[in-house]
Amino acid sequence: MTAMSMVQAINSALDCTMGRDPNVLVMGQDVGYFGGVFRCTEGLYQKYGAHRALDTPIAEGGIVAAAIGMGVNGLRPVVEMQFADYIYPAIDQIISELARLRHRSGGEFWAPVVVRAPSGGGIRGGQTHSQSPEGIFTHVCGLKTVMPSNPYDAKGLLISAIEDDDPVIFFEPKRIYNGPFYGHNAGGGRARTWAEHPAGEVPEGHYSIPLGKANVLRQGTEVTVLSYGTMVHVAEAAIEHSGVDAELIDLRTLLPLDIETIVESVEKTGRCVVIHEATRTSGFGAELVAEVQEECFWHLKAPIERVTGWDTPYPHAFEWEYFPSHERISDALRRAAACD
Amino acid sequence: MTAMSMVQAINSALDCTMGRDPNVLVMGQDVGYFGGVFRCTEGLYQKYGAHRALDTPIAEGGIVAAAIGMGVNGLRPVVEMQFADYIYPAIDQIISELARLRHRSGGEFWAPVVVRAPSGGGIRGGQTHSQSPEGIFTHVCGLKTVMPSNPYDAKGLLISAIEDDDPVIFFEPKRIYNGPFYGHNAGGGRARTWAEHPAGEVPEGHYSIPLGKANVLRQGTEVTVLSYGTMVHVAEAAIEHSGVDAELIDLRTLLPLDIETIVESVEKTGRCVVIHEATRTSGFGAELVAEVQEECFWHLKAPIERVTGWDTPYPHAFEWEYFPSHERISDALRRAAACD
Amino acid sequence: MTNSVDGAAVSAYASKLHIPRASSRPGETSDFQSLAIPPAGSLRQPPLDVSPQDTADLAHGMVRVLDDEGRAVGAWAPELTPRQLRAGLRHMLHVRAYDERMFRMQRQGKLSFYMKCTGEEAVAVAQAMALEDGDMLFPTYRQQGLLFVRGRPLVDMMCHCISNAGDNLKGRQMPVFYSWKQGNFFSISGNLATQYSQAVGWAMASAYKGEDHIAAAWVGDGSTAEADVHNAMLFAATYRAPVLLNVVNNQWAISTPQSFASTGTTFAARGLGFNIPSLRVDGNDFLAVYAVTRWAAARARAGHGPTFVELFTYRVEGHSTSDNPAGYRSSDEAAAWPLGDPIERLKQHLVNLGEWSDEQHTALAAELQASVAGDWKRAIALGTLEDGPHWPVESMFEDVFKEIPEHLRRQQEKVRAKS
Amino acid sequence: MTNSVDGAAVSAYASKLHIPRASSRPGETSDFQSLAIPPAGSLRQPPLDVSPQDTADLAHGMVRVLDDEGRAVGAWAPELTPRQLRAGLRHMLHVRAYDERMFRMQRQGKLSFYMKCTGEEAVAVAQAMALEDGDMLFPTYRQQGLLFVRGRPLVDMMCHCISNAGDNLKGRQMPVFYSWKQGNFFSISGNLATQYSQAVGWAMASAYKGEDHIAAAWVGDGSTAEADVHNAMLFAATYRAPVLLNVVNNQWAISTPQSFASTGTTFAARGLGFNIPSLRVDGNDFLAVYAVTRWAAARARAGHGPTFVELFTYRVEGHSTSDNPAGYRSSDEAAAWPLGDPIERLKQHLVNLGEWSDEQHTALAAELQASVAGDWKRAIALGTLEDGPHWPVESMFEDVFKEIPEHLRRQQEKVRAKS
Ligand SMILES: Cc1ncc(C[n+]2csc(CCOP(=O)(O)OP(=O)(O)O)c2C)c(N)n1
Ligand SMILES: Cc1ncc(C[n+]2csc(CCOP(=O)(O)OP(=O)(O)O)c2C)c(N)n1
Ligand SMILES: [Mg+2]
Ligand SMILES: [Mg+2]
Repeated sequence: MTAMSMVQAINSALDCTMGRDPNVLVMGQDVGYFGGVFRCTEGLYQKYGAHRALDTPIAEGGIVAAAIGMGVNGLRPVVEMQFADYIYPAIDQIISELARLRHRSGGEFWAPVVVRAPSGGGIRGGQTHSQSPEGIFTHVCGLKTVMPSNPYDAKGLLISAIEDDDPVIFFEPKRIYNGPFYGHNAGGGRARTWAEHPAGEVPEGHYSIPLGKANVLRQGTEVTVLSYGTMVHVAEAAIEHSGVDAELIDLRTLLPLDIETIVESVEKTGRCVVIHEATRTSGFGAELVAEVQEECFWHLKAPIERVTGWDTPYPHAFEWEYFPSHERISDALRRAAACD
Repeated sequence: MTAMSMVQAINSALDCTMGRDPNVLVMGQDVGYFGGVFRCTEGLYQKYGAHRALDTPIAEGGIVAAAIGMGVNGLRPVVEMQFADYIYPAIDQIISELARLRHRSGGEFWAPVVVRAPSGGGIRGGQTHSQSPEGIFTHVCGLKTVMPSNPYDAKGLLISAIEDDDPVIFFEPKRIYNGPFYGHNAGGGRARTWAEHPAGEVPEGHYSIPLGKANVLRQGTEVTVLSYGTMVHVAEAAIEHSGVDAELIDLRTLLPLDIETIVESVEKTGRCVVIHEATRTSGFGAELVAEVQEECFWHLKAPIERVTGWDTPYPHAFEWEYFPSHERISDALRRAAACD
Repeated sequence: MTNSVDGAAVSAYASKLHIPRASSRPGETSDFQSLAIPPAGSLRQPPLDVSPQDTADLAHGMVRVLDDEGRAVGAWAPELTPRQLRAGLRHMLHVRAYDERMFRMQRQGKLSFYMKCTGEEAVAVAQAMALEDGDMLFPTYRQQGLLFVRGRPLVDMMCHCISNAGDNLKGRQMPVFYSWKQGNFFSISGNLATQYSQAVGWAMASAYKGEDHIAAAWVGDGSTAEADVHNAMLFAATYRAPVLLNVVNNQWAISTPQSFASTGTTFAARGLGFNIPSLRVDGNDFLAVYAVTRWAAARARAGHGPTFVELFTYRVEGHSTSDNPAGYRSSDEAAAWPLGDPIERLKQHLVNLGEWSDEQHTALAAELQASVAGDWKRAIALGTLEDGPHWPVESMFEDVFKEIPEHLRRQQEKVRAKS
Repeated sequence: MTNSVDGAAVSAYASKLHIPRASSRPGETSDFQSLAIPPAGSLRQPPLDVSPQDTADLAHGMVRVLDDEGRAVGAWAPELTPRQLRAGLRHMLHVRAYDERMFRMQRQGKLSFYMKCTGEEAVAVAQAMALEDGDMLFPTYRQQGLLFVRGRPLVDMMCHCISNAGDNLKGRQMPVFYSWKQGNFFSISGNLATQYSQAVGWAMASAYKGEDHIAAAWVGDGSTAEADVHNAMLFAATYRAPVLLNVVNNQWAISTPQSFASTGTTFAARGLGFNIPSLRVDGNDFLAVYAVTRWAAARARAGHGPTFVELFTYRVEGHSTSDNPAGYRSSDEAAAWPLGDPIERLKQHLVNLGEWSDEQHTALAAELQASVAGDWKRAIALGTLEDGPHWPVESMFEDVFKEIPEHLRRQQEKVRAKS
């Protein structure tokens, strides 16, 4: 076990899989010689060569298309989008091709491509370096969608994603690349780097965390909190702040969703709050609410609330007001807990 | 008043607005000389000229980008996507640019672009001529999303969309372009063409239906049914078939959503079923369920169910098994009505 | 201010916007006379390692081998045995017989949709013959000829087109969107041009693995406008991918003339801007198409990277069974097309060589029609579109993912319970 | 099978994939000596209605006016008065002073981010001076010089960069993503290249309305890879839109060398493939940039359609304040750049003309630094990033739509209730 930041854990996952399988390569803008603007591919070019840590032109659609062709020809490309906000030029290749290929060809062709994309706000990136578009991808049948919340999970999930024969969209919450984050009024005696956090202890070798399994981070009796990525930590802090005895579930994989774990918890608590950074309307939170209310209707003692980013672009100057804050989460938890 | 199909009503909306405002133009693949593969722009080239019924290269991204530039320069372009399935190459320009321009420029720039896109299945179009991607667009702040269910609404809503200073994504359910459709086992004594249907009576001149207002098509006491587009008619038939006294709401505009009308109805009926063709997971139905359960929780007597397309691509041979059928809708209505 | 266009319209602006013209519109005479068609045999064949800029004459000219008398002339005349030539002729006739049959079956309601390649048969047939079996094909819906050369059973193609129980695509795709893994024929997408840049990725993987297989991709004139074509050319040139990038310029994209994509020059010229050796070839000249494809494939295999080829041809029929070309082009255009019919031209060449006769030709056409009719019977014996048998309905939940996840399994159960 | 790359790696394949090279990597010497730089004055100026293919020499060559002695030579030497030249010099110096100040302020934590254009000042300044005020500009983040020429108050630019109460973008955008409607300067997007094809639409609308205004758009060398650039060129050529399409080739795209986008030829050459007259110009030569821009603008205004211009220059500093170029290129590259510094070159020309002196230059630089310092004080007096005052938080709900819809009004109420 070594202390790793999420960046290092991702790098280690890439290194492990590249070392084991010559068909694995990483590709994207600035990922080769330089090692990526967030440093996730650092050293891979030097270790595995220019063709396996492949710098590409700035053409997201071309990158994913090339990765699909490579995947069809037996490789396992791991594509880096420099920011999740720049995934849209590739979305036709992702939705119409990558997600559909196996089905439309009756199982003849498929492309085991992973698309990694740093997502989410909190780094003063303004509206084009802060988006959380995961909800869109969960609406696309044929894609798996993953978002880890800590280094240990990031490595284990990324290895699973690379070894999976289905395409995976892998969102990396960039706000917590280098340390956990608990909301605007940070810390409060909590870990500031991953080295101080238990989930920053990461095995150096190969291991994997299965896709589709959620993680119950905190047991509780009053409310079930569903979240993923950066917001898991904010939720954790908010739960303590609220005094509500909440059960916190880190979804880890959004699709396929671990509905069993969720239902089990909500049947116990009878209340549910859903938290994400993405804009509210038609975000993945809507799907969670819809599923939970359908599955657990007869157990619910309170309306399921969503605490999310507002339905506006992510504003440079008002990051903290945009982000679901302790206050907003605590309020929702207390409102839920008050219902009976 | 004249009997018009939905195609004719759309054509009439374009003609009316082009006649009143020289800044309105239509553009897209085959929309000029030929009049569009679905004939929606027939005659406009001959009447208004090649620059106002503008044939374009087959580059959806380029078309929307050009339309944005035109919109910034004072025009009101109405873009036709040949099929909604082909909107993805334009999605970066729609999401990152069209939707965000007014906000990011502090209100300095905007582009009043309408993107029309024939959507939905039921014409043996297979997976790339049948998709219903409306849910994705409702997750994008800055866009209005509309889907009419009949000729009268189509014309009135399209005129509103064109005259609106915000960008509008206007989905046209192509299955009902030329007549209503009630599900697989069609008709049952019902109208087969729009000429036989009251909503096929359309004024020739200018009128508009405000965006953001739903239409209560059928009063009922037991269950509220929320739907839009082709499924409105299938729902209508299924309601009769089911014997459940349902209230049927045609949303018409998905965003902004007429939540008031919905809440009023669900508070009355205490039950709600949501129907759409699009794939289930993270579809717009999820947002509807999430909103309704949050707003009406204390009135609900039954879980809100979604009856939707399956989470698979739209299959050529199994259209009717994919489509939400009478049977599936009736079952959901009866299940809901049975709860108390 | 008024502005009259086509003698009818009135608008408030005096528009200065340039709008490209069509080769003809209904009632007009086509402008094909103005096409500059170089004589057969007039262009040189450069070395395999030619520099891209040195192909400018080939990109702006047109490689042609068969002259008006059906003789093979000039540096591009390929070494093809009479046997090979006859095989090519046979494939082209077979494709045409198949197209005609399937079109008729669509008109009778047995298929939901169909697309012919009439007049363009030489493109796919000659190109497939010029490639190796291990080369991967990324076609559009108008290269059915590739399947004929690679030996796909017609019954299988028909089963796909009618979505019956014998359809290797399990009823999921519209007719003509074939896929055939065994024949290295990539699954055709409904989304235009997406395969073009994927082909480049496939070729990059081939080079990555140190293999010799190349990829070949096709796109229509209209589809060159899609961003994927730009991506393909950029990536192919950047990584010198072993790929053959073809543009089938059949002059029309549904109702839209090639002038809305060609920017007033040849499509081949676009390749020069990406520093890719580029050629235009007479697409109705079986020998020229074969020769250019051989040359490009040899370049790729020798490590010289991509070649960009425009195949100049004409879409003789409507775009598809849903189309009505009389609505947007003069009905005499096909007849006015100056490059003739590929089958007639190859036939004339073989007859000239003394390797073929009118009688043999008529007999072969009849034989192939009969064989297609027989295939059709065998196909519908395995099921029809309307009445089946089809794949089981629940099979639609398979292949969305490699394994069916729980939420899909639950949906599948609901369908199974009903059926 | 083993495969050693960079003396380190081991893999199972012997890869044949070609990977483009960089002009240098840390520890290497740059290969700029191998650049073919034509002498100043050696290229002809064609007529405004030149056919695209007749610009091949200009697309592969390089228009240069200032020779090594600072003389303006050849057919492209523009008619500029000493007064105009001094104005250009002043603007460039002003931009540089501004960049330096803002960079330092970022290092002190007053800005979240900043991007300099050091070494590339001639591009935006000369081009803005060559255009008319009514022409619409669609820039990238590296054409801040356009704002200086158009007269935007620096205080306003600074207020934007620190998202304070004086920010015309209401705190919504990251620094340097300016927008200035009054100056016909389009809102800069964070998404590379999207503005390029929008500019073409804007120009199409100008032609549609019969107006004479043209559009000008910029994109970086790396960004030419984006599909929007393809779309822009295709639409501009198809409709002969009155637009000037510029590529600022500053050799780097963050850590990625231009060789990952140029396909081994000039960027200007790409324009020829779209049948657009195309030129490459020495981007550090104020006079050449001015002359080429004038010529292209005159072409567009005369109805001859688009021009594609590659501005050959060098990004002297890091990509942005988040970047560290020492990690990916030799530290001596900027010094080895063969086309010099645009400010020094214009200064030398003016001194040669007897219209400028070292003393004047030093004094002007000092004056501008002081003026920028004063502007900064005025800007922070209106609010700072960390402490405000900012726009009211609730203002983030405005301008999502023209009118705030009900669901956003409810969200806004929640924020208002808390603040
Ligand atoms: C992305 C996308 N946009 C639009 C269409 C609709 N469409 C199908 S075929 C076609 C015309 C294609 O013309 P061309 O590329 O010239 O090929 P051809 O049909 O002539 O062989 C169009 C516009 C599509 N299938 N995909
Ligand atoms: C669509 C998109 N992809 C990626 C990025 C990230 N990015 C920002 S600047 C940049 C490099 C651009 O290089 P170039 O076009 O040469 O312009 P320069 O910075 O040299 O002026 C990249 C990759 C982005 N902003 N947008
Ligand atoms: Mg065509
Ligand atoms: Mg650059």
